Amino acid sequence: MINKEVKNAEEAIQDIPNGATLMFGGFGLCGIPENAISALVKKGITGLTCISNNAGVDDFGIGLMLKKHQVKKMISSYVGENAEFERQLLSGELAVDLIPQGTLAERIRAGGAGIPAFFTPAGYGTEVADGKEVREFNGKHYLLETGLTADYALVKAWRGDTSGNLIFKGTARNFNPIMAAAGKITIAEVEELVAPGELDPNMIHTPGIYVQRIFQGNNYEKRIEQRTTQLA
Amino acid sequence: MINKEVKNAEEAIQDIPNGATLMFGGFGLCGIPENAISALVKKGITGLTCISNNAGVDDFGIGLMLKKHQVKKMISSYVGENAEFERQLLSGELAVDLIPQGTLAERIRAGGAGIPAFFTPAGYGTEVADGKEVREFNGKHYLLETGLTADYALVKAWRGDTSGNLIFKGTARNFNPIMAAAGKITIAEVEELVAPGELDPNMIHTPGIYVQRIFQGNNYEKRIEQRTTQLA
Amino acid sequence: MALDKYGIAKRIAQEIEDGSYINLGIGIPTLVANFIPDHISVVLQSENGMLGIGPFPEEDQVDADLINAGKQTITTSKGSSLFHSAESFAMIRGGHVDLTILGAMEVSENGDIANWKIPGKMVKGMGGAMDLVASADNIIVAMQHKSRSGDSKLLKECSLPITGLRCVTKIVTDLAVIKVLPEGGFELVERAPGVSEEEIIKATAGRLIVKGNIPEMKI
Amino acid sequence: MALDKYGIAKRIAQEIEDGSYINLGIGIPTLVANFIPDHISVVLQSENGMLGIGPFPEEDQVDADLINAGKQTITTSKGSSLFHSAESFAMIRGGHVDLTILGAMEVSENGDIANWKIPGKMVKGMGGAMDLVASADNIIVAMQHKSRSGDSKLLKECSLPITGLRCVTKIVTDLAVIKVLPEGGFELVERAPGVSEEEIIKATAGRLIVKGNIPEMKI
Repeated sequence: MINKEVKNAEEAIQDIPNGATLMFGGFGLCGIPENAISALVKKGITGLTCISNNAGVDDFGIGLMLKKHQVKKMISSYVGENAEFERQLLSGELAVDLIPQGTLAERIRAGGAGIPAFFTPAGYGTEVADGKEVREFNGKHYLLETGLTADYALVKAWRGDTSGNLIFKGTARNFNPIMAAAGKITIAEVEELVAPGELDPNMIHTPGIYVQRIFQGNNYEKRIEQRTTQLA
Repeated sequence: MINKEVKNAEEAIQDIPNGATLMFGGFGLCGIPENAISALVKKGITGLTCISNNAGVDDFGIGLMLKKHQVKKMISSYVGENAEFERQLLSGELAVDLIPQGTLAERIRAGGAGIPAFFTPAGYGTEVADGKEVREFNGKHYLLETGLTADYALVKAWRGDTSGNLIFKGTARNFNPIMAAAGKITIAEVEELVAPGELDPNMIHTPGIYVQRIFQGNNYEKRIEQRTTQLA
Repeated sequence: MALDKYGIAKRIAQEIEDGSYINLGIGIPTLVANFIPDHISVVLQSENGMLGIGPFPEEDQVDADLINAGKQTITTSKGSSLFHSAESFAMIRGGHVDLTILGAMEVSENGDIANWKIPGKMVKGMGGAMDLVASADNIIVAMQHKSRSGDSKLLKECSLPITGLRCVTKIVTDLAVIKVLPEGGFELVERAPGVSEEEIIKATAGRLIVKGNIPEMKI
Repeated sequence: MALDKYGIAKRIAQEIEDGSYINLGIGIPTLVANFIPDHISVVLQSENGMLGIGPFPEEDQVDADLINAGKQTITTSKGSSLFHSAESFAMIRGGHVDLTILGAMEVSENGDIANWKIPGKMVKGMGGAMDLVASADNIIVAMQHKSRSGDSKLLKECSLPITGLRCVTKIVTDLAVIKVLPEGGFELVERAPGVSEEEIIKATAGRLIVKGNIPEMKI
């Protein structure tokens, strides 16, 4: 097996240059690569294009990078919960591409799978369709959408082995596996890193072939946005 | 949870009519729905269009249906290992559509995922491209291929629960999960059927939403085509 | 009397058929889950990657790795499954989800829906709404009949940017249950308890079809 | 002396770089696995849904649910993973596999390959070959230099139906190692032990470029 372990987030991200296109796994704050984000904030690179379903909150997740003006453009499906984001957007400092969530997911999946373009019904008849090819199949209208890749994909898994195999937990899976496949360089951080052979081959969510660097992260905060419990 | 258990293969397939389009999971003889095939042979319906990576061997798998002249057309990527198949093909009794394996897999995945068409590089410049739209993306040529669905998908899993969740074993997974999603009615047979809650939600390969009927099969032969072992 | 949000959710719960897979949007739709009768088996889909949403967790069950599309902490239930976002929308786009219930700002009499953008206001994004409305065959909208400023939200044509065309099949509001006819037009099906036909007619800007005696909802 | 199939496999094994993911076709390519040196870490992909093919099983390890693309029983190895057919070809099509080694009936001097169909003979299908050759950047062909009837298989243009265009980067035959130049043409790189340049020139119908002294293979 091929050993892809690196020491930590700093080492994993050390060659990411200004102006890179990055994908970040996560849905809201669930399943985000916390360690890689911290290291990117510390490194201070700028002019980044970030592909992420959401943009974090003011003081956590990608919000931390926004605060330091590292992000030039966000490609997302929903960007609420973030005042600084709104300020930069309105002032013109930040560009945003809003994409229907399913189209975003499928474009990323296509990018990793070598599919340059596909047809999807989402957004037909809306402003999302502006400038896009429309075609009818079996009486229904579809838009042509293209595959998305990134220079680096930053993903977070629950467990992983040093050959890059990943297992996710709960709904922290979300965009992580498809982004892992769509990154030219994919950097995975895991809560627990084990030796090859310790994970059941039948139960791997992301095969190691998609992962170029892996490390065991630490101090996961796993912040909850809407802590909701049974009424007592 | 929704209970989808049926008694056996006969009950599961009882409404499949002559002329139906069926998908069969499996790669070679690995992971094929043995019980459903037996029941189809017994039922004797004819005029079937069968979508399956391979066509079985003379006396096992889909070969059994070919012998009884139940199949009108095969849609496959490779159909060797079958003399009766060859005879029917040459005599004009049987029609065959040969599709590159990755295109077949992706067309099935697209069918289940509501993607009516996508571009793929496989087959560009070959006779597979005849009559298909060709388009260039980033200097490379691609063919437009359409999604595939079936009236019924017949799949085989290792374990399943009565709400339709499936877990496959080894390389017996192959086309089964994508066909499960592409069948209008999906019939799953499993080696072990358990109650909902007994399978780890994090380790499900096919979510129950794709499966309409499920039963525990019996007498699995699991024939091996190329038994290969270490030299003693 | 006009229904409150719980009343709307209760009435929608009556639309739910045994054995169906359902995607519930944020807001009133999420409340619907509380009113599904025990004898009915349904599975709730969460577009961030889960089938079989269980009840909210007890305090000691809270797991940051298990949330719904509204980012609330949830639990699994027996028979749940987890998957990634592309699989989740493959499920939605492929027509495997039987029923979608979501909120709206406006619905037009031919079933167009607008629920993601108000010109001049900060746009937060459409999330999964455009995929849901472009994919589902059966879409029920849960909303107030009129906006806070008193304007009808059931219009001849949507004035706000569209989320999807010709997709809404039924609307349940604080005042009424309304079917969107395939050929266009709002058909009044039920009145909220104590709400008159006249009141509903007055609150509906699009073409409202009222045939015979309109019964009151039973909730 | 011309190489046997083991010799061809052995020579191809020298092309393999540490840390690469490799898809081996059926026949001679499968044999390559036996000659990869121990100090090199590679992962073998099987297009029916597996990464990390292990050795063939012992008699008591044989598992009908674990086969390779040639339908032979295999084993997993440490770090293996299993997946479905669409994922397997997503991996191939997406360019994640570093090296593909496969057999051929003909290769043309611009890198076209024909290996799936002979007119007049029963066509068994292309399997995964068209996906592999359309997707991989680095394709090595393992084949005999001449057909059984003595015709060259390295041609100006393929005479058989094409599997893929301009895709082969290198050819290892029983007689020689040959690079396919990006601008077209076969460049002779190495001779099989004891095989003369003349013999290779005679056996090659396409344009063969011979520059300087051509060394013998070291195997």
